Amino acid sequence: MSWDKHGRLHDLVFWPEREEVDKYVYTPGLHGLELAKALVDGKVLGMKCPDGKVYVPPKTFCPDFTEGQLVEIKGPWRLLHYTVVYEDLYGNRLDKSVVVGIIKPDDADNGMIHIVNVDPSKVVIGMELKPAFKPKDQRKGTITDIEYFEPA
Amino acid sequence: MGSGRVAVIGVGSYGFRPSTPEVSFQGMMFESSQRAYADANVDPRRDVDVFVDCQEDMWEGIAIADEFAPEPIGGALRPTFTVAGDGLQGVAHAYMLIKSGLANVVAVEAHGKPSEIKTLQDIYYFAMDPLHVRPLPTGNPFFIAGLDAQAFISRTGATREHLAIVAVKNRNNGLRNERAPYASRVRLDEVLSAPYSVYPMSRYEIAGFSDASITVVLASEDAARKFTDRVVWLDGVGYSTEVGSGSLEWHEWGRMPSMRNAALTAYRLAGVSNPEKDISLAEVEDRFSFMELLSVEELLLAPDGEAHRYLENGDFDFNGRLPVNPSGGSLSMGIPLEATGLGRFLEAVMQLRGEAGAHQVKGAKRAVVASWRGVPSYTSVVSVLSSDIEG
Amino acid sequence: MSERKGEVKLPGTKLSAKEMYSLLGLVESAPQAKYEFSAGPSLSKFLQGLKEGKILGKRCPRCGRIYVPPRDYCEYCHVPLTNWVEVPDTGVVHTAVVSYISTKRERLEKPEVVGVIRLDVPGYKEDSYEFAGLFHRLCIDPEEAKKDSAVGMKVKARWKPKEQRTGSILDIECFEPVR
Amino acid sequence: MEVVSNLFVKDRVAIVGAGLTTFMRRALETPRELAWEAARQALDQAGLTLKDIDCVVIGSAPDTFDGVHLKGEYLADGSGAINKPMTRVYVGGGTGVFVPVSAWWHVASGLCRTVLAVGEEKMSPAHPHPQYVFRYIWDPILHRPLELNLIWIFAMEMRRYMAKCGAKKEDIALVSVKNKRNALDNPAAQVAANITVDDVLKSELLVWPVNELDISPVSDGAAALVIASENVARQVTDSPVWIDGVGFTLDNQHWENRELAFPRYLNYAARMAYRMAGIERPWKEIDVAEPYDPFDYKELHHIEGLMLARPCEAWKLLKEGYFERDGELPTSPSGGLLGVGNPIAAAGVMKVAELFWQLRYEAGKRQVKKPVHKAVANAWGDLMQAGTVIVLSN
Repeated sequence: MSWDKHGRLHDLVFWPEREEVDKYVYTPGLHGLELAKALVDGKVLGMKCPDGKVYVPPKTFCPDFTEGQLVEIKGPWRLLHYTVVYEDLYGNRLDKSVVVGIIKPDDADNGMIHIVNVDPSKVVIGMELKPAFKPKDQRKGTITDIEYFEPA
Repeated sequence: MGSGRVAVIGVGSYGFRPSTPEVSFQGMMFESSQRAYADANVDPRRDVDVFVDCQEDMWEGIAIADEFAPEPIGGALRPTFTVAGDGLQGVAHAYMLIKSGLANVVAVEAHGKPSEIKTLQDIYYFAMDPLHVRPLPTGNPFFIAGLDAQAFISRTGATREHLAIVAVKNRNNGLRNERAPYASRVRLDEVLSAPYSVYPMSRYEIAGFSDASITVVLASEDAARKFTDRVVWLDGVGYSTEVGSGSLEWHEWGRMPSMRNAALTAYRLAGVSNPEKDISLAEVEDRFSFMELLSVEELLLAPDGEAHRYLENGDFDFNGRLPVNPSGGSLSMGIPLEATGLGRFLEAVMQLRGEAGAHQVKGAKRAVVASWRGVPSYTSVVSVLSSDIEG
Repeated sequence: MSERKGEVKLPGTKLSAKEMYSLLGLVESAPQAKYEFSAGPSLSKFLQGLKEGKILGKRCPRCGRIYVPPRDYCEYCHVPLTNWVEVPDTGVVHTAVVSYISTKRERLEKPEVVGVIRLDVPGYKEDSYEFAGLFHRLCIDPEEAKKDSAVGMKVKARWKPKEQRTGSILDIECFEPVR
Repeated sequence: MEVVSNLFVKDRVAIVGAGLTTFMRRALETPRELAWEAARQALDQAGLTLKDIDCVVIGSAPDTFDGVHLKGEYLADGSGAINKPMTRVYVGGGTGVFVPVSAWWHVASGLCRTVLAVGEEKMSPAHPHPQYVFRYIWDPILHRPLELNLIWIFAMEMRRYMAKCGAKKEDIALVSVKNKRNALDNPAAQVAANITVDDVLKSELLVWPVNELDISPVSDGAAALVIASENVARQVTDSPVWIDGVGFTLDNQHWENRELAFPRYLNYAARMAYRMAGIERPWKEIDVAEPYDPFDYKELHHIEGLMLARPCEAWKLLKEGYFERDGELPTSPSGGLLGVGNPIAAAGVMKVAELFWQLRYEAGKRQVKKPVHKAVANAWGDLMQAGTVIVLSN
């Protein structure tokens, strides 16, 4: 190649392919299974680590590799950080902008990532939020059982 | 640790365009590697002991992309392996391989051909935690950078204008660099009047994608002398991961502890005690405008929360006290996926050799290079380079 | 530890298929991962050659090796390959197998024979480790393919009719025995 | 090859701990939890905590199994990499053995005193069948249009081995019989069994000459090692296992252009590792081996590539009982991938862990009969391309 490249696109072949399977099935894991049960009941769990820190959502093990103990998170929840997504990765404007937040309950040391259902112009750091659960019969024990967080 | 320094003896690249239809990704790898080997004056089949390739399967569309690593870079039937990480981390492996005594000469290649990925946004989401993050209808995977950007400006008091200055500086710097397809003579008012893409950033402040392959050749001090006297020294490397993409919620928003940790290691190895004074050139992460400011702080080139003031003063300008991304950075050169960090590295090597051409800065003796692997990772790599070449 | 291992249960929670699919909190997703690969100059010309009923290879200007399928560069000399050669569409079976399952691991109604065909390309010795060749379907009876005589059998490309060729490896339907 | 030996290395590098999860078809644990479980076992055995670890090396094969892109980033926390240098190395199926190989230079370079080396694979998420993922390892333009199956490539290699070496299906099936039996003593084992050659030959015919029992299963699991400098090793244990040699080679991508009966990719890597370890006659000097055995013929193939038997002779020695646990040169005393299971990168790490236990005489019922001093493990990956080798001693 090198010195005899072909610039004319007509001379070149482009080959469509993919790297997909029919679907992936992800198990919730150890803490995840307990979180799933709690979400169906409209509750959120965190994990308490031996150093006293509480993390939400629970992730089975702590950053220092010790085992976390499940605790119920009661809130109140506050908006710690946020962003507003107006465009997708390709630069297409979204029909409706999305507010994404880091939402920290007072009884945990970190925040959860979730959608915040609030007009972008009304977002205030520190505003109190609460999780809006889907109707009970639609809950599946996944993170989207919380449809979004909304002003309390 | 093995005695002797580690040298960069050759660099080569191909691409840095939004698309490269004339070559397959392997062709692109061959192109960059033959340029690097010519630059280093080495025969890869005879002189190179270990070949390191940096790539990631889902960027390639091949389930074990490592299969395609050896031939194009001259590594067939030789010790060759893949690092699933940024190219700059491949350089860290080369550093260790040479220091361990296992190799005298190591070639590191990294590439990305995002123009061939039809579903790039889906691939980004594919990297997110399937339980807690991927299912959320967040609209753009760069929301993670938006969260960090907002946390950064609210902590430091930097404003939208500061982020815009970074974009204006880098996109204009790139006008002098032939490897910079996204360079533009853009003005501050244009950036400030652009709508937000992902708050608090407009599209001017988010780097585009480019296709590129980069190869660098590293050698032990003794081996280097055999091939060339245009040596740039790799005085230190460091890399670190803050949290996993499965524990994103543990990240310290608005900071980049991985880069700080990586920098501390690299500085220690390089004997840099006062980075603000000892470093005369920085090629750092800027795929999002705020990341340049955050990188500068995490690299200890400005005190915490002060980078935007230094920027305001023009310290980081092309002719400033400490030029930051005189190449135009990723905002001008684009994001060739895992080759992004090597792009910064390549530019720093050219500067230290005095071979950067139209975008050569004056008097650069010691450079810091920093890369972050992009969302949703919190892994960074830092390297410190120096040269005694009179530029 | 291992001695302990005999007594201590190792971590890990086994699930049967039924248990897994009925787990609360199970998440399913099917990410889109689509690409458009540039074949590059060498494979592009190779594919166009197939459309014309030709198998094209490339010769290394340094070591003289002929590569089929062609690549852009010589893996042994690390130089560009630039000399095209048309090679015969005949060769011998290097290895052959009989598949009873599909890509998705379903049983096939009719078993399929595939293998590696070592093409009659000059420059490689009978017993050399490397050779020019293709991986393809073999139009050989499955039971015959299992016989010792199948390895080394002379074969020739069976081409699709010209109007059905698209510039793909499938322009060759299979390699069939030379009778 | 002009790889120099590690003459400059003042400190030797040792393995001081190893841990496994159970290998299973489907795990409740997420991939990061599996990694954590194995890593914690390894740390416990070494008597260390995460605070004592400087660096982390992760190995995992295609992201398309676990279903997470940038899998190294995903596995980082479970592998103990929070605020630590972490890297993921990748040579397909060869990754498992390559993880400690790479950990070796992390330590030998002086950059890290201790490394947590973790291999993880969760294959069960991919549907309809994990095997479907293997469609994407093939060349997208030259091979994928043939609508292929992974087993084809092994069957082609096995056929070539049979044709060139005169081995019969029943000769090769003996490997499966041996390894599944060895696995009966392994608590991690997924498919341990007492079977006969006849059982193998009568199991479902997938791609002639490969039947179902010729193949290792699809698995979820993780394995981990703690690797340390000589200095640290001497402090934490009386019986460190030394890494004497490392080797790795990647052959070209075009497997359809080469002889498949002998694994050149492995032979080159083995020579590199033996040279570094100062081993000149491996067939005499190696006491126990864990050759990579995702398929039964592959163990024979690799025994030959490792120069533990002459080309085409491994199957004959196997028949004589040479490779049994009480034989002259026991291979896969762990039960191998055929018996323990094949969570790809984790399986390779498991093989090195087994040699670690063998060399410390800690393998319990699996302990080989003869005294052991030197051991070798290998893994293979990509399209019959990647050879990774590690040589250990006590």
